This record gives sequence, C-alpha cells and structure tokens, in this order.
Amino acid sequence: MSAAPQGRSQEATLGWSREGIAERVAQDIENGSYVNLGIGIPELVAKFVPAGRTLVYHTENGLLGMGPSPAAGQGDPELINAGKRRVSMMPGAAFFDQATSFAMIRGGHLDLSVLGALQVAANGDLANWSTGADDAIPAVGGAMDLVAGVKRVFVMTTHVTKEGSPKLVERCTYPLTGRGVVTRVYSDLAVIDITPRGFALVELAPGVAFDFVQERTGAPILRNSTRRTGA
Amino acid sequence: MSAAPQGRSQEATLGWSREGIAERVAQDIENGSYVNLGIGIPELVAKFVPAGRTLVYHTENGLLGMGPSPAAGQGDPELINAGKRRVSMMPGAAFFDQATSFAMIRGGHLDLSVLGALQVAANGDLANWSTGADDAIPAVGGAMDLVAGVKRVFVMTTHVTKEGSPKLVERCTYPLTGRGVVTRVYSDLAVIDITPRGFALVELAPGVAFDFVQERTGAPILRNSTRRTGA
Amino acid sequence: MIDKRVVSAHEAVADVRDGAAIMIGGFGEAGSPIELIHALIDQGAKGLTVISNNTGTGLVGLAALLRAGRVRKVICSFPKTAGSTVFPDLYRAGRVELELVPQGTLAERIRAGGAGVAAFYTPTAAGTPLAEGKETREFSGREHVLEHGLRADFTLIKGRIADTHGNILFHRTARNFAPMMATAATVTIVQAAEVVPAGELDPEAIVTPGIFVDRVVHVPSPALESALNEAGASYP
Amino acid sequence: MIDKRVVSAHEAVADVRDGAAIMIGGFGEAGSPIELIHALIDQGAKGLTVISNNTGTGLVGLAALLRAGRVRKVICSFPKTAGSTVFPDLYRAGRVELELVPQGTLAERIRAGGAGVAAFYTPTAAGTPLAEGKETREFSGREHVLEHGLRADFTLIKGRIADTHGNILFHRTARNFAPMMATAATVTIVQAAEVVPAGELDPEAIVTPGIFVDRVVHVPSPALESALNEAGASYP
Repeated sequence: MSAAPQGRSQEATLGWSREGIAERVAQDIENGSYVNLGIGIPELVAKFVPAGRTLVYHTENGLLGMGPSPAAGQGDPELINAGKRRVSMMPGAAFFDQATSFAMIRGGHLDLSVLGALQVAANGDLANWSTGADDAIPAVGGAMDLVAGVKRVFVMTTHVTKEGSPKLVERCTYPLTGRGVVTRVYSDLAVIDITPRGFALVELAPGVAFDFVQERTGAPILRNSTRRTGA
Repeated sequence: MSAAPQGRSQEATLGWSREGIAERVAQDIENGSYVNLGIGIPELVAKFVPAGRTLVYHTENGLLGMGPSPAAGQGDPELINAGKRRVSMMPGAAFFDQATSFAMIRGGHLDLSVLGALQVAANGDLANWSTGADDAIPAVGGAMDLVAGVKRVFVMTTHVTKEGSPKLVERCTYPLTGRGVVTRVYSDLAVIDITPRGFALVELAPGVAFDFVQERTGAPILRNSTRRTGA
Repeated sequence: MIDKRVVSAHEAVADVRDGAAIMIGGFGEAGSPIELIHALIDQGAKGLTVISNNTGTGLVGLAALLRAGRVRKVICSFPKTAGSTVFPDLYRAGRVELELVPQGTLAERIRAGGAGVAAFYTPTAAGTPLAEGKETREFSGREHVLEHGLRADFTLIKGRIADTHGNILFHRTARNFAPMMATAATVTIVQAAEVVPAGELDPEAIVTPGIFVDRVVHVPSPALESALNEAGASYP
Repeated sequence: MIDKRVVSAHEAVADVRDGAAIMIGGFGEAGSPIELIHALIDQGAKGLTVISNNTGTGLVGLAALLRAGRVRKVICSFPKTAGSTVFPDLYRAGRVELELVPQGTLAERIRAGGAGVAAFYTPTAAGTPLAEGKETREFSGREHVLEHGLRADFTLIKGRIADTHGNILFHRTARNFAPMMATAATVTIVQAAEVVPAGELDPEAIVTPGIFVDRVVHVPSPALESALNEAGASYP
C-alpha cells in the first residue's frame, strides 16, 4: 500500500521476504509431489502452493499426508511433526515406523526436501546442522538422511548471515551435512542452481541487480545459464 | 492290538514311528515357544503337543499363530503355509511381510525350528536342500535362513536312508544348508545331541540297543553324556 | 488432486521394455497378480529378468509368462513348486538362467534396494554353495555374507484394497513380498480387488503407503492360479 | 495359554542390572513410556546406556532418568529439543557420553540389530564428521558408510492397545521407533493404555507381532511429558 519508509536502508527492503521466498519455492513444485519441508522457514512453503496442485507432506517421525497445525492448545500431542509441533492429517494419510520413514527418504522415494542452511558451497555441499562451536550440543536429526536420499534438495535461506557474511560460499567451513547434495538455492535475493560449473543464476528477486548478489556471494555465479525458471 | 506280524524284519518294527518321533519331539518344547515346523514330517509335531502347553506356530510366508489345515477343499487359498497348503489362524495371530518374517528368523526371535534332513554331521552341519544331482532344479526356500537364525534347530529324520546308508555322518557330502547349526537329532532309533565332542546319546527308542544305533551311524556316538532328556 | 488409477492392466504395463527387470509378488498363488502378468504377456516385452519367490504352476500366470519365452533370467528362492513344470523344462533345456537366493536374503535384498541400503552382511548361507564367490566377513566371531540391494524397473503386485493415492491393504498371506517389492522398483503397479477414494482407509492400518505406488488398476474378481489350473486353463 | 502381562511397571523393570543398555521409544513426547521410565528410576539401576531419539524435556521421564545420574551414555540423533536442559548441562559438565547418530541410521541400525543383519552400507553421513573413523566403500560410484546393528538388554515402549500375546497397536506418530526397538532387545517391555485378550485385534492390522514382546504392563492413563511439564512436575 505504501513505498518503503524513508530512512530505511536499501538492503532492508530489497528482495523477497521470507514469505516471498516460500512463494517462489512453491511455484517450482509439481502437482502430486512427495515433499519434506524442514523445520522452521521451509514450513512456510505449504502456505503458498498454487491452486490446483496437491502436495503430499512427509514428516520423518512417521507420517505421510501431514496437514496444517491446529490452533494453539488444540490437537493431539502424539500427532506431531519433526519439529515436535502438533499437526493434522489429510485424506490418504498413513502412519509408519522410523525404519519405513527413512526407507522413503534414503531410498529416493521423496521428490523434494526443502531445508535451511548455514552454508551452501558452489559444489553443492551443505552445512546446516552445526557451527562446530565448542560448547554446542551436537544434534543432527534426519538432516543427513534427507540430503543423502531425497531426489532434489532445495535450500531456503537468507543470502547472507546476520553479520553480513555470505552463506553461499566456495567451500563450507562448518561441519558438512552432505557432499554435493544441494540442487538449488532460494535466497531473499535470487534463485541459484548448483551446476557442475558452480553457482548459476536462475532468477533475480525483483529490483535486485546481479552485481549486488555477486558481491554478497562467496564464489562466482554463472550468469548466462540457459536455465531460467522451473526445475 | 497285536504284536508285529510274523515275517516282518526286526528293523521294520524297531524304534519310533514317524508319529512316535513327532511325539518325542513335542515333549521337549516348552509352553509359549515360537516354533517353525518344516514342511513334511516336522508338521506332525503339532498333533502331539502335551495338554496344557500352547505353542505359537510361525510360517515364513508371513503368519504367526498358524492353526491346523481345514478340510480338503475348504479354507482360503491365500491363507497358506510355507508348504503352500491352506491353514487356519489362532487367536492372537498376526500377518506380516517377508522382510519382517525373516527378521523374526534371522534375528533369533524364534525359539525352535524343526526340520528334515538329508544328512547331519557330527559337527552340527546340516544338508537338507539338495542332493547336488546334475539334473535337479535347485530350490532352497527359507531353509538356510532358518538354520542361520533360529535359536535351536531340531532335526527329525529316519536314522538311515531308504538304501540303508547313515544320515548321521562324520562330514556331510551333500551341499550344506548351514554349518554347525543342528542342536539335536530325533530319529526313529534315538535322540542324539550335537555337542562340541560330536554326537552324544540322549535317549534310545524303546527296544533299541545302543550298538544297533552306533552301527547305523557314520560317526562315533558318545554314550556317557550327562545330558538325558529335556533340552 | 492425486489419482493413480489407470483404466486397465494393459495400460498399466504398456511401457515395459524388452530386457526390463520385473518384480512379481506372490508366494505360490497367494498374492500372484495374474491379471497384470497376463497383460504383460499380451504386451509382448521379452528378455525379461523376473524376481519372484516361485515360478508359477500350470500354464497360467507366471508359468505362462515363462512358457511364452519372455523371460531370460529368474531370481528366486524356490523354483520347483508342486505343479510347476514350465520352469524346470526351460531350465533343463538351458533356456532360462537362474539366480537362486535364500528366501530371507531375497526379501532383505529387495527391502535394501528400496530403502537405499547398498549392501548388508547376513549370516544366512555362510559356508554353503550359495555363498560361493561372495565376499564374507566375520562379525562377533561368526561368518557373514555380503549381499547387495536389489532393484527393478517394474513391480507387479496384488492388493485387497487400494485408495486413489496408492495406499494398499493386503489379504492375509497374499501380502508376502509385495510391501518390499513396492519400494524397490522405478514403477510399482498394483492390481486391487477394491479401489476407494483417499481418506477411506485407516491411516494406522495401511501396510504399503502410497508413496511407493505409481499405478493402481481395479481388478474386481482376480483369478486364482489353482482355480484356473483345475479348470485346465492356459494363457494366452 | 500365553499371557505376557505383568502386574506393574515396577515388576516389569525389576531385573534391569547396572550397566544395562536400554532402548526407549518416543520422538519428543510422542510415544515416550513415562511410567516405565519412572519405574526404572525407582528401581535404581545405574551406569545405563540409553538409546533414544531425544533426551527428554523438563524434569520428568527421560530427562528425570538423566538427572538422577543413572545414565553413562546416550546414543541419540537429537539431544537438544526445545525445553531440554538436563542433558545439555550434564554433557557440558562431562558427566554423560554422547554417540550422535543420524536419525535414519539410528532407526536402521536398530532394525538391523533386531533382524540379524550384522552391518550395512548407507550413503547417509558420507563425507561428514559423523562418518569419521568409520569404514567407507563405494557402490555405484557413491561413497557409503558401514554401520553396525544395534541391540540392547531392554526396550521400553508405549503402545495404544496390546493383547495378552504381546501384539501391539500404536497411536499415530507415537509409533516412531517402537516397532524396531521391540525387535532389538533381549527383553521388550510395553506399557499399553488398553490390554485385551488375544484374538481381539485384527491380525491384518497388528503393527508389532507378539513374538517381539516379552512383558505387557497395563497403564490406563499414561502421562504426557508436556502436561507434566506445564504442571511443573519433577520426578521423583
């Protein structure tokens, strides 16, 4: 309804919001896909699936056909997702044990996993489970299984850290979740594919210039990729 | 009702009948045991379980709690046992897939498997799936899994072949089903344990002398075993 | 809207290519997807590798596929059921290859193939002819055999009820290999005696979740091998 | 007559020895067998190795067992759930050992332990710190990690309904690790909200067959971790 308030920096308003990234990701998911949305921001994707498409959501703790979370205080404390939040189930849902759930993941039965990231490297390496800090409690959950098994791995992330450092880098410095596993990155600034030659631009966020993205990226981005949208 | 008919050889009437062997085996199976009875003669064991004991029968094609076969022409053609005969189910029965069924077997969850044999060696080796003949169609089914995984393996067999050769031997000459897997042999002539020192007598069939059994056995039988009955 | 129904068994198997590897459910006649197998005979693909516990009886179903000369190799645990003559004759004539696998190892290899497990160590068959040429290794002082996951291009199975998402319930011991085979093929096809809309099956009781299933064919009154054989049937 | 019922949670865990390895079902609070864990705290065994996906929240259940100083080592995929403070504090103080395992590898290792599979090759964690020191091998050009089957002395799980033979149905996502853990321990103990005579459950719908279960305890109204925590509870 109004332009950006005066006095806010250009960067604060540039590019996609979290919801904007989620909406952009949702455009690239085909009808009928079996999808695992990572805990946190990736969960937003479910709100933006275009009309006419039905996705089936997998949660690795043992449910296919997961539906939205009920109102606070409602729902079943033993009907939860991988983030341990209460959820619902859709028609056609099925419950199963963890071995079966990870057979789906590891066996390549899921079409897509959307995950957050600490770092993504130009060779597709992903670091998203630990900063390696000495006092951190290491916890990995199903992240390493997802990246090892799911057909395509999309990363949703801010393009830089809160401190302004690139999250798309030449080589990951944090402990890896998996090697060469990321298919595509959706940041607030751009959509970028991982290709055999490194990062390749798919699309810039509205109003964002290529050089602006390249300056905030730790490795070269191929600009003249023949690939544009769609995956 | 009458003594053995005149003119029949001593051997023909000596020892246990097939039903007698089955009855002797049944005595050694504890209440509540999970048991897999091999196709053929071992199936007879179920008829002789002493009153007061309940056994749960496993059939490797996917049923725990198998009950007796229905009358000929009755029953469900898709409720069958490993021998592909129609069976019934008992209260508490459960169906499952083959991976689960063999997880039960390989994982040591079954208490006992009762199998037939071509040869049993003094070291516990068993051959019961192939004579190795050139024109035979090789077929193994679940035999190798059963002997590899079930806690105790009882063999039910005639003491000698139709041609009079020992089936209890020093070393198997037929292709093996498994190495060192047999716990105990129940023949028409005796009950014999497999011990670290070889065959050891547990019990002679009524009216059968030790020397008679030893003469028909391809390896020495220890006589002064401290073990007697029970397993 | 997700709807995995296809209109016929023939449409379901239309894209099977020569040389394909095909898993076929069933233990004896229990769970044998006869209508899908017959559609595959009509379709004509040859040089197939068939992965199935048995080789069929009489002149229908799996035995008919073998008799039609479409099968190059069988991977199987028990190829000589009572009443099976087609496979034994072909095998003795050197016209079909056999890879004999212990039944539990066959089930576990298929499960591994579907679960992204490349290989595993099993004690089954250690020290026997079926372990010859295979890598072995000791764990806890016991010899184990390295076995590899098994996958196929197509899986053909028979369900009791399926829904439009491909969730399946089976009938008693007809379940046998179907749940694993459903996971281990590029394309999994189920024939089901009943097909219902998604949402009608109890989510707690589903045996094979729809993610493992690609095509659902409604076959309302599936034939049984024993009944066909008693009637002296042969296919085609 | 087979009847696996025992009269109480305390009787069910009476023979747990110091140093035992114990698998405990649950993903977060879903499926956590709180009454069995509390009975184990009362029982007093120490030096335990606990295999469980998480480490509990608040001061009840699994967190209470840790807080009581009974656990020497945790094998787990995600030890720092929101609301968990006991484990992080013990870990930072060096008073508990942690073996971190990817969730799917943990599930598969437990399944393997129960299924007589000594070890298997998985692509999960290849090239990451969690594969360091582990044997690796290429299959189809891809690096895989050798992982070993996992077994325990006891398994504690929570079911919705059990019968007297030990057949179990679970409740929704409370199922999670319980079916595998039931197979992988010397003694498997289930607490069930409802216990019925054998024969009352549909044989087609049973999730965990009774062969995997040794003791059934009737716990009619099991506590939930979140409800206990909201009430400020701590155990003992």
